[in-house]
Amino acid sequence: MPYQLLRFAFASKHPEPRMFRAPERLKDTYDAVIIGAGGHGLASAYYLARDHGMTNVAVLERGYIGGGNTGRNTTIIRSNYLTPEGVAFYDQSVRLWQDLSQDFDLNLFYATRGHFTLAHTDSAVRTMRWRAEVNQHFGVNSELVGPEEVRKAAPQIDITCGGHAPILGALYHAPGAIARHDAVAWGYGRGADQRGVEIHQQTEVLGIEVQGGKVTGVRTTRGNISTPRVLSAVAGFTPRVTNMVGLRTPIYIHPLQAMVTEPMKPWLDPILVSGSLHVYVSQSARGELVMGASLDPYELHATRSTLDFVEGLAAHMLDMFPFLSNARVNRQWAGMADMTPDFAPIMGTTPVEGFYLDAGWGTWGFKATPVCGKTMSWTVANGRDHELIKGFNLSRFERYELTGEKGAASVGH
Amino acid sequence: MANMRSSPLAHALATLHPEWIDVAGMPLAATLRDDHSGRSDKLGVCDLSGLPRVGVKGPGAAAWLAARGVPVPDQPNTWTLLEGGGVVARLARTEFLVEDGFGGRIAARLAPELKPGTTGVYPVPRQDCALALTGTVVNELLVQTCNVDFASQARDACIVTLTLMVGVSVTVLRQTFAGRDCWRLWCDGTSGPYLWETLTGIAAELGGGPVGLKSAFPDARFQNLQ
Amino acid sequence: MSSRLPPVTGEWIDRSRGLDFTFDGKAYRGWVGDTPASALWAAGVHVLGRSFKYHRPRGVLSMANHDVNTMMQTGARLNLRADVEPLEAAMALTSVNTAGGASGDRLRFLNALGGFLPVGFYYKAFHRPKALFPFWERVFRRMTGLGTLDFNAPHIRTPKRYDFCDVLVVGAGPSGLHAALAAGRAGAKVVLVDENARIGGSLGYQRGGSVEGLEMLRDLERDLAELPNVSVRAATLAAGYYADHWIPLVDAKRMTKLRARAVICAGGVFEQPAVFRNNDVPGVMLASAAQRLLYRYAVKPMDKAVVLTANADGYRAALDLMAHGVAIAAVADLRAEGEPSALTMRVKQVGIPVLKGHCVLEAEAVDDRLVAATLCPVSAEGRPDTASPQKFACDGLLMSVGWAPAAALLYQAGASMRYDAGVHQFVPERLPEGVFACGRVNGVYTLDSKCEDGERAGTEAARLLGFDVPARNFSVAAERVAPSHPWPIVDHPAGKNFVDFDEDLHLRDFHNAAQEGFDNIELLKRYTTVGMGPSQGKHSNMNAIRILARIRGKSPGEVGTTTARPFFHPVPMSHLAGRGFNVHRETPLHGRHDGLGAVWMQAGVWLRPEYYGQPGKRKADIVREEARAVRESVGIIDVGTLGKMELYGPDAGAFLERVYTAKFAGMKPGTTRYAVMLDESGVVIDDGVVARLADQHFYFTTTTTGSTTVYRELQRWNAQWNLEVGIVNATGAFAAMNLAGPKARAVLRKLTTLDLSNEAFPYLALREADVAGVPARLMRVGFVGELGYEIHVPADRAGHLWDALMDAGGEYAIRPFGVEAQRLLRLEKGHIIIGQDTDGLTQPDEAGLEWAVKMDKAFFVGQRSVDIVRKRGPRQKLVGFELDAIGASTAPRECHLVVRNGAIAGRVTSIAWSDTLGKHVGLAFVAPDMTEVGSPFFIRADGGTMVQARVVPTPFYDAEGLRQKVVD
Amino acid sequence: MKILTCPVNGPRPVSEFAYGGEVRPMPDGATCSDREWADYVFNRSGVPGVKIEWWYHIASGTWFHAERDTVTDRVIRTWLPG
Repeated sequence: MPYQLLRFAFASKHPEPRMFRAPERLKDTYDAVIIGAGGHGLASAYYLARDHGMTNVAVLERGYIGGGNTGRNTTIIRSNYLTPEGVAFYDQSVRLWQDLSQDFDLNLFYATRGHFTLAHTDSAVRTMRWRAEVNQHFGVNSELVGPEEVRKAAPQIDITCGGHAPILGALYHAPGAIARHDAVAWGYGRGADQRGVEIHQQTEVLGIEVQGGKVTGVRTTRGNISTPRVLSAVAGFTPRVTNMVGLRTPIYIHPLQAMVTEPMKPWLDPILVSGSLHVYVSQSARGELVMGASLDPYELHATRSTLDFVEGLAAHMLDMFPFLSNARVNRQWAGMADMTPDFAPIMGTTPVEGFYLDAGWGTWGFKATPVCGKTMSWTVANGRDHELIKGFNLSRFERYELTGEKGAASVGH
Repeated sequence: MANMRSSPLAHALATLHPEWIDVAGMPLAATLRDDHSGRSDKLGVCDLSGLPRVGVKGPGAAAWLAARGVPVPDQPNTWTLLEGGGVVARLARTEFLVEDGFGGRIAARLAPELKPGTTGVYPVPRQDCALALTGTVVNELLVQTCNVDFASQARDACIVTLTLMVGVSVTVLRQTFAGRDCWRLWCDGTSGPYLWETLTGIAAELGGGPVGLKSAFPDARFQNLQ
Repeated sequence: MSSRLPPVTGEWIDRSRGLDFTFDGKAYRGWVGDTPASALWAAGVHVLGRSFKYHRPRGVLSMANHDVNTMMQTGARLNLRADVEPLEAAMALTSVNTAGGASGDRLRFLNALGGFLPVGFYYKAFHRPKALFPFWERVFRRMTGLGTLDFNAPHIRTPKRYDFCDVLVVGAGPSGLHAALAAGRAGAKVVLVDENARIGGSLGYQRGGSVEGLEMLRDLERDLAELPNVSVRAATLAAGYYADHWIPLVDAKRMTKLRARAVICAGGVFEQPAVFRNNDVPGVMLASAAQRLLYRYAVKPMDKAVVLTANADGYRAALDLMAHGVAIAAVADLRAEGEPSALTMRVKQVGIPVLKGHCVLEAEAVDDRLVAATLCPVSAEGRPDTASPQKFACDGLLMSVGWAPAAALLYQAGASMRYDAGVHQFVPERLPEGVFACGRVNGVYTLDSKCEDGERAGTEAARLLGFDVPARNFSVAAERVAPSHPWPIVDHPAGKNFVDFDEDLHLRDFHNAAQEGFDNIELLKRYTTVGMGPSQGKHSNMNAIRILARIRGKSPGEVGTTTARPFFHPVPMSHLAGRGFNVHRETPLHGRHDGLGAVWMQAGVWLRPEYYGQPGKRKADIVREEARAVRESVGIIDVGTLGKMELYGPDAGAFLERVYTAKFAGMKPGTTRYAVMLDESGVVIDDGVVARLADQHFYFTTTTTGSTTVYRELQRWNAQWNLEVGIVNATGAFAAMNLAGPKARAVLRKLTTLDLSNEAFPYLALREADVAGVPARLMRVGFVGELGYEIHVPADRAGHLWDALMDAGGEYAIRPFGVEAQRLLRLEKGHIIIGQDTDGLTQPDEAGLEWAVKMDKAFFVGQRSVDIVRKRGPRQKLVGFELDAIGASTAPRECHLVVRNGAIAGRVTSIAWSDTLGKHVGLAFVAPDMTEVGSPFFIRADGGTMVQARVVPTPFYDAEGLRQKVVD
Repeated sequence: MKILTCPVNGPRPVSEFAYGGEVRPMPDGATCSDREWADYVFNRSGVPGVKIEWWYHIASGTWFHAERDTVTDRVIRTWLPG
């Protein structure tokens, strides 16, 4: 038994302090205001305080810590993207992830499981090779493997997928991992809080003051604040916030759903993704199969569930794993995904001075949490885009210089 | 011209040991080896793809048909009976499907008249997989394959339904065809084999299956089609 | 020792049909109608499972589908709920998540380690040293998880079905039955479902020693049976509520997707446990569980019971127990004033001590079975007075302290709920249109009121739907006494007073979590995992809310509830998946290809021959042979999967000019033209050939995968432009085959009277003629780089034509060729494939399609964007290349990268070995400054080998284009 | 499952339809600036609220307009364009 647990048994009172304070009121002025206490917002706050010494920071959250997409995603972490910009960025993220539990002294259950993106058509095989080549070019551990490798990692899989979508190969990404999503927000939140950042839950932003093209303050349900810097890290709520500063973006919101089975004894180690079958699946430490599919087909700013989602996903799961017929789906849920035309995020400075955007995370925001915090905090502190996110600036659209991640993210994960 | 045409289901039917009958130049199954008596009364799926058929769309389509004595349904998604047991189905607003029954020659007559060139009257080539569903448990087959409440449709309303059935776009209506109450189904011929395989598979579970023309329509006279 | 009672009126078991089964290896016998739990309880087995974290023994808790600690497995069926799953013959049940069975579980030592494992302990350890975490993760994974999968279990395909009704009533207790009756009598088509094996709800088991309820049930059943428009479905779960009254009904066999016009939720309530030390030991159960054991399964739940209560239901349960020979040691009522009704007298009359204002301080177990309960006075605030506890020997303890609404469907429907302090329960505050609630879920408990409330809901639903029912004033009286206690919770310094049995959370865990800052309901849930176990909080959420409310000094209403997401109970994947339909399309030549040994590949929804297999021959060799046949003699390929569109009308030419980049208005009938389609951002999305048949009649093709979306978008454009055109998607109506090779003309000549001479029918021309008696559209095309005729005919005559062509080609050894050979042939010719040689961002100039883009038109889709992008210049260019060295082993493959000075400078989009040319040729994207013909570049092949290539002009083969124009 | 009412085919489950995005007027390419054109091509009004959208009934090939609240998913009305 680890020594860390001993103190629990021998303490008369639970020996743990609050992870985050609950400040009673907002201050009048902050050096920076971060909207959204999800993983991205809290990571940005954490690194602002830790790396840039900016501690007079408020994180404003209309709900509760980690209650948005941070707590709703399927927790897959990988860096096998398609574009040089994407690969370099996510590679940095994975490196940060790997030490995060120790950095926080909080166990995030970061578990390296290996990640297979299955190819069922020869054009998918080509795309996988493309990704593997780009990945290897940047030193990311990623390779195109044959169906036998898939079978080795997941011996139970029906390699023909019910006879109508045989697996021809896969992109194998050994560092692919999963983690306990909520704890990521708590870890960043605790770290930021300890360094002086204020986290205000149940505090909704009503408006952002802009004067002469510069951000000057924020109006909230709990009062007004003056600040020269606002970072929006609100995923599915991005259009509402950009609208407050009159900024137009390509972001559109579609729900992304997920579902989970009852727990079962461990059998599936790797993370499997199939673009053709619209499935991604991993088995959590609790033994549940955590599964997702593709985006919902139309715009909706709500997290309702649909039955056709579970029906379709279950059918495809049984194509891959017919023996799951008796396994039961326990729960389904949804998040609001902020999509972009090129499936790459929108990050960094904007035409409004002092207004920074961390958005367009679509279906892949969780895996970017640490590097977003790193790069956005640098950007906010320095007033210009961090090197790693230059390719993701909002201005790329009017320049027609899109970042082509579409091929890598067609299924979301 | 004899037997130059083949049904979208020709390949599937050939495996069922059919006795063929010529329907307007297309061999259809008159009988199938395993089509035991009574199957079509329980639940039969019958290929009618060979019936003469013509499609027309465009703002002038209704007038064009009317001018040729075809009874044009006045409401979108309704149908009227055509002389000789066929149907005129109005698909959505300005598109029509005209199909002869076993005793009719109207669609066959219209086809050569329908040439491109008239503004507002546009030929729609019809190469359907056309089916008839017969028997007492048809509704069970429908509710297992389609999210439309067919059972509640009033018969005298002559409704045409354009919907999806097991993922395929279909046109559905209920008629008395060749003396038999049945549900008629049309889909693109290239989706036909999949639809056929799916429907006959479910039908078999429900005590029915594929049937030949002679068991589906015992009262029909086929000779004038040959 | 059996505790099965003599026959009990209304019991669900069939004593004429015995069932033999085993549990953890020991043999038992039950009856049809039993559940594993009832049969085992009857057989004197009380440890039915182990808890998730501490591996504590657990027995019956609810008998109502919340007893997730007693999940069992038989064969491939895992995680069966032993409290409700119908018992079957020969079940070989084992308890899930134990080491060595429920009673001998070797992991029970974990119970003693509870102190080391407080809430969230796993966040606080195991990550240091980092290298050890994978080990710990494996340990965790082994410890968690419940049932075990059988990888040989078959793929179960269950037929799903759709159903439609006017009013769905969920829950067939007294209120639901009355609702169904009222709606049914109004003429509505009603479906009444209940998840229990039989209908009746509380009428069947909450009897209070009387048969009145049972008689009412019989009457209601009879009344309903008289209504043909009411369908009553027991053992059917309404698993969730989805938009517009769309409800999955799950039974043992299948899922029925029901579309209702109105939904009445009469799902009742879940009985809630009291929280006290050792409230989980076998023998402690909800009062309703004991009543279910009694009346459904005729099982005597215990010999001697203590009843802990805070409502009238506890007294009724005591009477029920007594009526079946259970001794009642004591009734402890949490309320200082006790039960105001006559029930108190009835209990006291038989000599049972009633201790008002008392709680259970702790329960005591010996050998995993309850032996005694310690009672003591409790203050109004819930503080126990431990000065003089009284201990009662007992082997059963009933908890009857309150209820929580089974409101999941209401939440999913978007209802808002409020906390009603009159009943100490959340009740609906605002219901969405068409959604109704009645009975206990609505805070209505008194039997007469429940019936009235049900009738009200049924009537209102029918009226909403327009059924002719007179309006009536319903008066549903408010409950005079709260059926739930606001604080059925007793602290104990030694803990083990469980709030969540799924997750082994006891009271202290909640205080500790709040202390760490997880003090709103959502964070509390996520940190403690309360309500996240398989029973989804049915017995734990309400107490969690009460605890948090007290910690925060708020009311439960202010604390609020968490979202209740589908499913209400877990649903098997097989039921959700159904049969699993896999839509595909086949060209009319499918059967022919099959007969020729086609090896199929998927192309979107289509199946296409990749090549025609021959025994003993390798794919690569066959593909080369197929290609050679085309180059040297004649081949034929089915291209019927191409999208095919008819376009009619006076504005047809103008329409095409708007959707494609080229010009068409001036095209002469009888000619064809290559056409490229862009999206609004200027990206190449499709290509094809446009043919003009007549002034007002065009016929054009799209890519195989693009046909559906292209047709759809064309329709949309025209819905905006309102040009006078008619568009027909004729993809399936026409079959198409490409007859190609130097002998193509010779073959065709045998079958048509059309003048095929180069002058009469030149390259890129279109002709209409009969071929083999079939009316056909013929286009002189050159995709594969030889003399070629693409022949389009009505689909029903495709087989006839194919046979005729194969016949006619016999003397030239005509060979059908597949997609793979076609890809090679077109590559030799330098023709691109949209989607392979372009990607989601490719502009026409980058793909070498400048020539096909006519900027001097007024408008075409994407034009303005091309204009903008041209100012910037292309980011990459597609070029033809050949490899300097010949050697298939090191040859790059498609999507290998072009590398310059260590940086990515492009990628290979197509590459193949060409027998004809005797070298590897390919297409690659390269940087714009690397396009000069003859300039070398490097491709990184497998294993990092750098392979030198050289830019060459395309076409690689027959650059002058003489082959496709060949004159015999 | 959500029900959508096609102006021609009546109320049908949403699975019978394809979504076509918000109805957006195209600027005149001849007179607008590059930036205005790029704004039209890429940017969307992602703010939730009542929007007029394109929807397509697959089986009948019918495009129509729907006024829909993108927060509640309530469809206020549907009609044929033009």
